[in-house]
Amino acid sequence: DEFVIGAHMPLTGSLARSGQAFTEGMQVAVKIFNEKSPKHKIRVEVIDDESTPAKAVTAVEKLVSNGATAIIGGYGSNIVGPASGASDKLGKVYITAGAVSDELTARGLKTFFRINNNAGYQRGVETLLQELKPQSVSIVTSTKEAPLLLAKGLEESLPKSGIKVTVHQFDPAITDFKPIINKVKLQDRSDILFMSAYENDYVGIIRAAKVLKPNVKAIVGTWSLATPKMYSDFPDLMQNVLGTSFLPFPVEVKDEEGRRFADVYKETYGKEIEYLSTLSFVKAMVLCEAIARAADAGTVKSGGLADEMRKTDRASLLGRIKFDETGDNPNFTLSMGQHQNGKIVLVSPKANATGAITYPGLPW
Amino acid sequence: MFDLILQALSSGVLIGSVYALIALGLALTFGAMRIINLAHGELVLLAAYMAYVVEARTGLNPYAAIPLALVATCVVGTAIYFLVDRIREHRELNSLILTFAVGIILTNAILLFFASDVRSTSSPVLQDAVSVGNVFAMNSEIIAFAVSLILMAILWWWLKRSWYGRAVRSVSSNRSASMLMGIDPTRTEFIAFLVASILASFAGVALYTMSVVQPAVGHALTVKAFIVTVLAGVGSIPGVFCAALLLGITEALTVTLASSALQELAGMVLFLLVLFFMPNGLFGAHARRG
Amino acid sequence: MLETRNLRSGYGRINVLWDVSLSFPQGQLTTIVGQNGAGKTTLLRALMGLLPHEGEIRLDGQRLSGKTWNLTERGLVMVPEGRLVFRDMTVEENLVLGAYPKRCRADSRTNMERIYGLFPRLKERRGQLAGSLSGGEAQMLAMGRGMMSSPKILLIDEPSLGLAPVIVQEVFGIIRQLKADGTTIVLVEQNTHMALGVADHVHLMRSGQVIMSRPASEVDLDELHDLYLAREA
Amino acid sequence: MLKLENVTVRFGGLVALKDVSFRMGPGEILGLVGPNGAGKTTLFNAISGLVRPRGGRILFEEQDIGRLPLHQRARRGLGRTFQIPQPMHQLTVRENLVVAQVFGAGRADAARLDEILEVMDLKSQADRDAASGLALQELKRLEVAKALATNPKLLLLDEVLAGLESQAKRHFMLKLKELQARFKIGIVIVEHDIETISNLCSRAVVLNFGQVIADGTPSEVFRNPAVVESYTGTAHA
Amino acid sequence: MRLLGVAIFLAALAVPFVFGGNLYVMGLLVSSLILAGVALAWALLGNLGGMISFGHAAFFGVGAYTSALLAAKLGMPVLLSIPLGGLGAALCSLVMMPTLRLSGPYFALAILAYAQIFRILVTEMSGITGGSAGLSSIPALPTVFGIDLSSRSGSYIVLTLLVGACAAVYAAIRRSHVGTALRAMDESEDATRVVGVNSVLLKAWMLILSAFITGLFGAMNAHIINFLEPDYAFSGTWSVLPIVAGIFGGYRTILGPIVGAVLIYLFDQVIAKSLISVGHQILLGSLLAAIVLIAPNGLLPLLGRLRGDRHAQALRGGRHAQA
Ligand SMILES: Nc1ncnc2c1ncn2[C@@H]1O[C@H](COP(=O)(O)OP(=O)(O)OP(=O)(O)O)[C@@H](O)[C@H]1O
Ligand SMILES: Nc1ncnc2c1ncn2[C@@H]1O[C@H](COP(=O)(O)OP(=O)(O)OP(=O)(O)O)[C@@H](O)[C@H]1O
Ligand SMILES: [Mg+2]
Ligand SMILES: [Mg+2]
Repeated sequence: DEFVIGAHMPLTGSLARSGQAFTEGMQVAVKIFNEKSPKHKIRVEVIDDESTPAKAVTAVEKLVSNGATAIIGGYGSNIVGPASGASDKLGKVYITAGAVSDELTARGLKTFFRINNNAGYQRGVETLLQELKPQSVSIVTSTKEAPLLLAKGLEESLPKSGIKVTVHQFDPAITDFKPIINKVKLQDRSDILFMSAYENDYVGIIRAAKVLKPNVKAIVGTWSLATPKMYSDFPDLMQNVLGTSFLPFPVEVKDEEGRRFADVYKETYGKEIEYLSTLSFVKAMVLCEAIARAADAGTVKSGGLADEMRKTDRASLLGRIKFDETGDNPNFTLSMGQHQNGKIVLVSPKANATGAITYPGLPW
Repeated sequence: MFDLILQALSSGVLIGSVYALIALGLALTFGAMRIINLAHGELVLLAAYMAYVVEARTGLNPYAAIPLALVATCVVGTAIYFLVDRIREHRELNSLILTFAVGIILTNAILLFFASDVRSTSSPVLQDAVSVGNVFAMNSEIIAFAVSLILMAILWWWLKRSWYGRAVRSVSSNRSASMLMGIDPTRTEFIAFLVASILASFAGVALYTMSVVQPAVGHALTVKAFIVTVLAGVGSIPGVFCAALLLGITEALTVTLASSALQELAGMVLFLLVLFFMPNGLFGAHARRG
Repeated sequence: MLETRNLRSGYGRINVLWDVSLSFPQGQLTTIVGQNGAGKTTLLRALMGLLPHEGEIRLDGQRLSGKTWNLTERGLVMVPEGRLVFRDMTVEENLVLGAYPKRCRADSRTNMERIYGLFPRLKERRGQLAGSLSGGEAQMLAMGRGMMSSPKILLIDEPSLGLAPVIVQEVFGIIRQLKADGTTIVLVEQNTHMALGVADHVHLMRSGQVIMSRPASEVDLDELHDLYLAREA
Repeated sequence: MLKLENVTVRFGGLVALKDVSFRMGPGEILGLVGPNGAGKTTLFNAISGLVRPRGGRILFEEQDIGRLPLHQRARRGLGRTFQIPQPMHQLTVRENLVVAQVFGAGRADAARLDEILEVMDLKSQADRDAASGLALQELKRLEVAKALATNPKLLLLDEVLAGLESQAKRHFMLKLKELQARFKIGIVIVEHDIETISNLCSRAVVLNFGQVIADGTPSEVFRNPAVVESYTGTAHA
Repeated sequence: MRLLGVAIFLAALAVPFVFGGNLYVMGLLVSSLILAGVALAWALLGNLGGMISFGHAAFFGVGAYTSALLAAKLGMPVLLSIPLGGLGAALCSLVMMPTLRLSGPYFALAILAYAQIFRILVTEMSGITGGSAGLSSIPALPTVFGIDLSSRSGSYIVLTLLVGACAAVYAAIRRSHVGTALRAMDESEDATRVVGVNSVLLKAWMLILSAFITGLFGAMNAHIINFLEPDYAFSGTWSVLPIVAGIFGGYRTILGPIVGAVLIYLFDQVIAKSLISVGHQILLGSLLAAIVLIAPNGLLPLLGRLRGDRHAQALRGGRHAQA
């Protein structure tokens, strides 16, 4: 029998970049699932939510009225919030990998699941910083929701480990970062420049840093930074830059699933897997498996899917996935990778490290 | 502190000169035809993507893309012009919708062709720093600054002194009177549009070398350019330059002296203040009489 | 020689000119008179290609394409009624634009000095925006601008409108001079007294038609006014 | 009813009006003449509020109106026309008048409106598409009609007669006299035709370079050598 | 025209009885009606006030935040907070009064600048507004007389009534002398003022009214999707789409913006999206370009002309270029 999963993704608009990567990871997951599952087949129906909440809500309603069994959410807490609310009203399971706000899980929705959260990112960055033991950190953060959340969290937690923190917020419209970096250079004189932002901002910030050469020891960022793509697009900006990552590059995945994912992905899209597609792959896989289990138990129609989701407990490329009462995945942790001559080496936490960190290490 | 402010001023001037470059084409079509080309930002973006194509495919310096960018923007600019020229009623308002529509089409076409990845030059030479004392800038910024100045001077001369330039201004002032002077308004407007497209291509390549582009930024570019144009006052080239620098410097100083999150706010407040105290922009003269 | 044959023209759905056939002989001054709304201005606009028309307009036997700017290039120039100046450009820029046709660009400096000589007021106001000129000053500007291109045929619409009596005298002096220089002139004027003083030919229009054409020497002012009045007839 | 005291207007460095003073009584028809650029239109603009004088006072019915906004001056009974007609383009002729009547005079009065249309010869045009399709002379008549519709006590007419064929001009002049007599409207009229001023006005004020150079009956004024030299060129009786 | 309006209104009220069960369709209609309301308010300002605004997002956002905060933080009943949202937008239009001195693109951009300023202020005042993280769990519309207004059909009915009411107010103003005077001011402001019209005051009222209506719909939207964040509430979409809808439908008519908004939204979301999944707006762009070229006065006047409608012709009486 065939099940339909509905997905709303920001294929156009400000989040289009993330939407595309998400869609790719998800498609690969479904493809792999269908290959190995003889009984149940899954089909995804994707609707562009145009990076806006109202259209995401409409998309969810349309997907459900088209017979979707469950919904895979797009990107951004602002959009996932209302969309998952709508999905809950319709009694459909909703899973996302692109919304980290704590408010989402505080709503007490029974159908809402996510595999990553702000706490995980924060932990990842904290671990690295505790290992590096800098005296001071300058945080340059976009005023967008997720980056700001992370920055605020770090601003609170890092001083507890004796690290001095200065935060510089910037409006996403800004393109010239030299004045900010100059403040880091002349006023903060920090050991580490931490960026909580998105790709276009990273490029601008690192470029400004490369021009002004502040006396920092490392440049650290978060999502979508330690990716092979960033290195191939901007080779002379990325050397030694650190960012969150799950997999080293070239991919050395130990487990079968990871290898298969990398292969199919490369085959389908002609490129290496990326941070966002990995997240999306895992969430889609988890959902597919839960659907299969519920189908076996015959409880898909009677609302058993949410229970099956809650029973999920498996290892994945992202580590262990097990949802708590609120639908969150408290085990979500990640590693920090460093660009080293076109490779991405996992350097933190120590346990996962695939190589030694270059520290101090800068792109210039 | 002094160093900070100095750096902010220089950054402001450099970024301002690019704002000016982006705004010039818009100011020209606005001044010449009273038509606000809402697709101007997309035209600039198109040129930037041409630079990307050339750099990524051939490994050449992005400036080598200027001929290709010229062709692309002029072709699209021509198409826009002929569409606008077909509007028969309420030209000012309808051209707004028409060019907006073209902007949507271009944005989405770029999205389809180039996906939504962030693009910018990877050439190390262009990103290298030059410094004067404690003030730093990228090579590409200096080049863009120079190009901007040169183009502005040429354009200023062209509008003020050449017969075509005079024709452009007269058509915008009074279409039928200009016909009586022996000016073909359609041709004149077309030329103005072409020149605007040429300016857009330079602006696009400059943008690609010093900043990042994404399909969605076209609209923001238009708005920025438009704000500069209005700040300047209709049809004033020196006005565009001053307004753009003023905006750039205000933004940079806000980041340095206050919070970077307020940069956008400061620009807008500046814009409103200028408008309230000089309702026709910094350099706009306007005859009103009973 | 400029001539029209069965010319019809008007505004949108409204037709104003009905089968106007006229000729304006080389080097002579033809005046067109008629009551308000007779269609005199409309005729000039149609001649200049500013309005769509049916019928023929010929210049030296050649049919005109109707593109205003080509006509100007060929020496057909109009001084429009109603102060059609470039309001947001200066007086001097307005004058310079008058010399736009290629054939007269070289002479624009000398022409401008000549016009400043004729209208000293314009010289005083050379840097002022034309939109802020007084009504009479704008009228002078329109006249001066028309002369900038040394036209072969000059169509003038109500040159005395809004001018002080002294200036009216001067303007007619200028018109006389232009005629003496060999310019073909078509003059539309309400001040029939002045117009008859300079004209070679007179055409009277009423309701979009030419109802009388005569050499000026055969026209008597009183008779003309009687014909004007015949509107109720 | 109207009294100007040392009204001065400048545009940048240019002094367009300098210490202009005169007064006029109710129901008077005053001719305002002078060479081109003498400042006649500027004076109208100052009285009706379009330009702000640098100095001097403008008294209308004994009250200083120099600081009032445009629309309040209109409501107090100041009507004016524009030398270059400025109809309300979007509206039909009738709607033009309705607006003037409702906002200027304070109430709609269809009968009076019809009367104005009749007087100004605009009946046949009244409900045509939009005022922008009128010829120049029709627009000028519309200017006067609009001003009349505001129920003015004082009417400022800027070259409304220029460009009229002589018969029509005579006709128009009769109408003005009739209006003035019937509604007791004071009229200030700018006109370059000496004959017209002589026939129509009981008094004339001559401006030159922004200053009053003569004030008196038309025949006096037009004999004044300063006026002859700067304005008329030849002496008129 | 008026009959047509009433007929459309009645037909619109009947829609839930047909499609009420289909959440997707009703959701689309609800969104398109929100847009229709804003488009109507925009056109009111553009047509009557003669002011083309590029920044109605300012009013939309302020209306939304005012109502949402009043309801969520102060516990005010939603049906009360929504009009107060409109009032909030109207109040914030008061600080825009200096813009009335500006005209054309100067005005348009000044309003846009205000929209940006408000967006940034709301982002920065995170103590009250939740900053960029936004507000979630905004109270939904209540149940009145047994009708659950928060259901899709309920919201739809409320919105239809609201749009209808606003259109009626608009029509009443346009018919009045004030409406004629406002129409007159377009391009002939001095001429209008010298006949005794206080143009600044009238324009100010139009700005306030337009802001109020926009705020009202912003507030409705907030309570319908129960979520707000600055980027969304002040999104350029709320400035641009109403313009597009207004001009598409015919912004000098009352029905035009409403019909335009519904058609454009449905076309983009239903037809275009099903044809092209990424970049479906290409079709929207092409449609817009086509309508401007084919029907420069918008769709409704075009239809009117096809039927030989006299009213539409009067609207068409554009200014001929005066040679
Ligand atoms: N822009 C216009 N749109 C529509 N009709 C017009 C327009 N201009 C003029 N008309 C009409 O055309 C007719 C002729 O007008 P025209 O201006 O040619 O008269 P004229 O002989 O020049 O009069 P005058 O002596 O007053 O200048 C008039 O009946 C007028 O109503
Ligand atoms: N806004 C302005 N800026 C500069 N100069 C101006 C302005 N308005 C008027 N002027 C000048 O002031 C002088 C007086 O102009 P005004 O229009 O009052 O003259 P007028 O007496 O009405 O002349 P006409 O009989 O030609 O209409 C003119 O020389 C004119 O050029
Ligand atoms: Mg005429
Ligand atoms: Mg005057």
